[in-house]
Amino acid sequence: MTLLRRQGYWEGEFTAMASPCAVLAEVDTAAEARRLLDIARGEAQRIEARFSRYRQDNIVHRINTSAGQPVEVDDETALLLDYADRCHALSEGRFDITSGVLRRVWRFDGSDRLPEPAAIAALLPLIGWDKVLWQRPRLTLPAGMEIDFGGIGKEYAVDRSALLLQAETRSSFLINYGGDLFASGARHNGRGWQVGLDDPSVTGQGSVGGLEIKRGGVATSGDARRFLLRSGIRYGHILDPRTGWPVPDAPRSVTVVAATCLEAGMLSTFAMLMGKQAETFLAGQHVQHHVIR
Amino acid sequence: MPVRLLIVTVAMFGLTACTLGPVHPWDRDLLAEEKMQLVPDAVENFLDEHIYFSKEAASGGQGIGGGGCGCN
Amino acid sequence: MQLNAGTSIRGALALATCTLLGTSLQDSRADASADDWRVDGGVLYYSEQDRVTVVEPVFFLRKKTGEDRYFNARLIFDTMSGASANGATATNTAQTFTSPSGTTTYTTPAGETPLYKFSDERVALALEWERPFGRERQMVYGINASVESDYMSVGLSTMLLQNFNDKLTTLTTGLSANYDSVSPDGGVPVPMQLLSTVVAPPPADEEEGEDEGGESKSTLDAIIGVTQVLTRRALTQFNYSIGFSSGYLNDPYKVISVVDGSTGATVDYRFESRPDSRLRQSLYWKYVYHLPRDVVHFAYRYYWDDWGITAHTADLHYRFELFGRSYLQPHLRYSAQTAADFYHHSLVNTAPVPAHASADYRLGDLATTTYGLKLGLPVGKSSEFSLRVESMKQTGDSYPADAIGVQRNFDLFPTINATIAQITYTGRF
Amino acid sequence: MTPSAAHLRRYLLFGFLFVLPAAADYVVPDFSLPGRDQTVSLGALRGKVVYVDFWASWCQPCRQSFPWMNRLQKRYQEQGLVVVGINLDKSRELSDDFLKKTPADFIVAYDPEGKVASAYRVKGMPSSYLIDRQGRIQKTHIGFREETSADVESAIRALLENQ
Repeated sequence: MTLLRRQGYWEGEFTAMASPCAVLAEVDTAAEARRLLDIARGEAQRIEARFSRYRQDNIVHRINTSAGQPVEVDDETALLLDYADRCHALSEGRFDITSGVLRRVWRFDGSDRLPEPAAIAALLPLIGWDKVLWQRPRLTLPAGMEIDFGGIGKEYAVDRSALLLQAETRSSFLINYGGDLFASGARHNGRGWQVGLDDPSVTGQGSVGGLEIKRGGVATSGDARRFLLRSGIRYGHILDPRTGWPVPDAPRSVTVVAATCLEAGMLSTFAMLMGKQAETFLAGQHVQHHVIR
Repeated sequence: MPVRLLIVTVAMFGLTACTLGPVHPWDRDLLAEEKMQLVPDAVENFLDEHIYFSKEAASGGQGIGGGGCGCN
Repeated sequence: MQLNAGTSIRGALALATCTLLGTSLQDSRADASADDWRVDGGVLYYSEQDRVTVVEPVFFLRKKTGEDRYFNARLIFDTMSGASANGATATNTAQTFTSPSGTTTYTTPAGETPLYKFSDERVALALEWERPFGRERQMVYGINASVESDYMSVGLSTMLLQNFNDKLTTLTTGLSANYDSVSPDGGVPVPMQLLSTVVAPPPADEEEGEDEGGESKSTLDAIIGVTQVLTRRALTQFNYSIGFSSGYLNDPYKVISVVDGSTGATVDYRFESRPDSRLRQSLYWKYVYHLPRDVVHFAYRYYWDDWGITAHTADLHYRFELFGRSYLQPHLRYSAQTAADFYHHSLVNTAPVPAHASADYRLGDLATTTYGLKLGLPVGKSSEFSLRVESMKQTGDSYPADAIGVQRNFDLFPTINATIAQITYTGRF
Repeated sequence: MTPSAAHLRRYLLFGFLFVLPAAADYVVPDFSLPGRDQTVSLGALRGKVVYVDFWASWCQPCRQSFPWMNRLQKRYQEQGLVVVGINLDKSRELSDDFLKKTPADFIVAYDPEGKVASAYRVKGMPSSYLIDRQGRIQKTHIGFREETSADVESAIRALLENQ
């Protein structure tokens, strides 16, 4: 965890959820900045510990190894499940937290090794939020199925950290967990926070234009390096849970600005899942967005 | 109850009957103050009760409980 | 909602996000509200002129553990040292006293009221839990324990507070039970036994130690009271309480002089004896009035018991508000009690021996007058420091009509003058 | 029974018989009170979901409810929620001191004589009234508790959802 003095603000960095995380705060003292950084880091690590599917000691693991038996979940998990359920309905089944099993067959390493259609077909019976029995607070997952909060976790952590920091300080701050951001308000000079948009072709090295945000969430879906190329067709890594195949003609990346990071994240993910109609979908949502194809 | 006691009781009630108009919840600003509580200083009240419990024969009245002592 | 490209789902998504973030925020982060803790630390210094001195540090804790839910803890340390009247009266000769087991003796010069020296430490702890039951009812459960070298006490109490009329009227009912056991050093005296007949035990018993077992008593107390808000500026409380104690109620260290019927000279002593039960009752009334800035607390108690004691007690605090949150608070207290039926300053050697007799001045006709002043000063935003100094005087009938011969030359009810000083720090955070 | 005690007994009895009218579809009396910068009238807020909260500087639970009401106002502002905190302190100075320490990010109105509080039959401090877009009381609540504030919020969301 490091703390650096920047032009008019402090920038604290740490790693969580397998991504670089930063908290930029317009506070006067290093002590205050460190305090806010600790709160944000604590929340990010709390959420990672509770909802990451890579760990054996949390509720997600218990659910994924429940072998068809009902599991009683706590309030926070129930709220996340309600949210996933709502997003599943709003996206007509395109956003589905049970689609994680498809990674057993798909490797997006830029090669041309597409999985066998039969292997994909074999996984389809294990995918489908509608196959899950969710009666709060009990969740019954058919044996062999898995859930993954990957599509919600990071944005949820950003918004949660933002709410905690807002209760602690009235000065402006920017939270950035691996590209998912939240800005709490205009800076002292009245301007917003400058946010660079990753150029998907050279992710991490260059940006393709900036964005100034005073208050709200920013999230980006899509990762240019994860794709497959076979006989001239580019297969993006966004998979349609209903077919098990990548969404045809999905953009390389979609960035959305909304009131919260969660909303921005969901809208950008929905847009990617709409493939060809991503731009039309986003136009209908009246949100500031940026699509790169 | 000895007659003298009855007079004392009536006097007390007489005193309290003067203005019994309803006191609205929003009229309880003064009553909410710390110094208006029946026992504003618990420490002083406890220590006084301990002194007079061990220095007089009469005791109690305000509350109950509390450890006895072989105070002599 | 048909998700063709154009439909806006932004509103529904926003609401779903609020649901997720809104309630989840409250669940995981309790609102840190101020004033959850109140801590009172205080020390009492009570000192009687050439008699007992008590230094009593106390530590009170009150923590809010939820809506109308509190945990209270009281830790009390008591160090007593000095001398205490043993009940015998002054007389024209030197006087020597032996402890019940005959192992210790002390002497008093002629003309002086006999006192025995002692020192003791006491530790007491009381814990209380306050729980709401709906908006109108509150229950309080308490346990307490107190230990000193020759005395041990444990007890529990419960109190019910029921509100009526939007909390204008509160009915309080309470019950408490205490079990005390006393194991006096020097042994438990045989009530009414003449000291002259106490035989010193053979040395062999020496090392086995002084203490020959002890006695116990139990007490049940009940109280019922009404608190009534009268006006925006005044509230009053009226309690009736009744208490019954049974078991060993004597004071093992107290004796009563036996005098010659004609000369009045002290010829012997008897260990005191009190009944083995006592039924106490009291009516207590308190009135609190808020002047434009100052506040008056007035309390009156009428006490009576089946030992024949009645007492009127009046207590007045007037709190002058000074600048800011500081205040000056004069205090006046007067209490007059009548003697217990079995109280005698002395017994006549030829008279039949009564079943019970005690010369403990605290059971006699006694008037206590206390006046003092307290100064309160604010500390920081919500804490306070206070200093209180008071003077207490206890007087009785020094020259009773029934004094015989030489007794008339001596003060049979010496006046007690005591100083009370207390500093307290109250912290809220 | 001395005369005063009889008076006390009748007064106690009176306390029992009093019942607040059924909460639902009881059209709330309109009010117009001085605010921090402009008059606050309930009629003008018709069409919005209004959360009226009676508070005072000396009331401890009121202090704890402010952060929560601030969050409510910020969160549901666009969906059409208006939080109105009606102060019942006798002097404006007391409420100003309170607001310096515990800021209110919502509308504050002043009712020093408690006229509106009487019209609403306020029974305890704080008291809150959830009024739907048609001006009808949907929920009343006395006191503030962390646990119950969650279901007050879901009631608000329900009212906000149906246009």
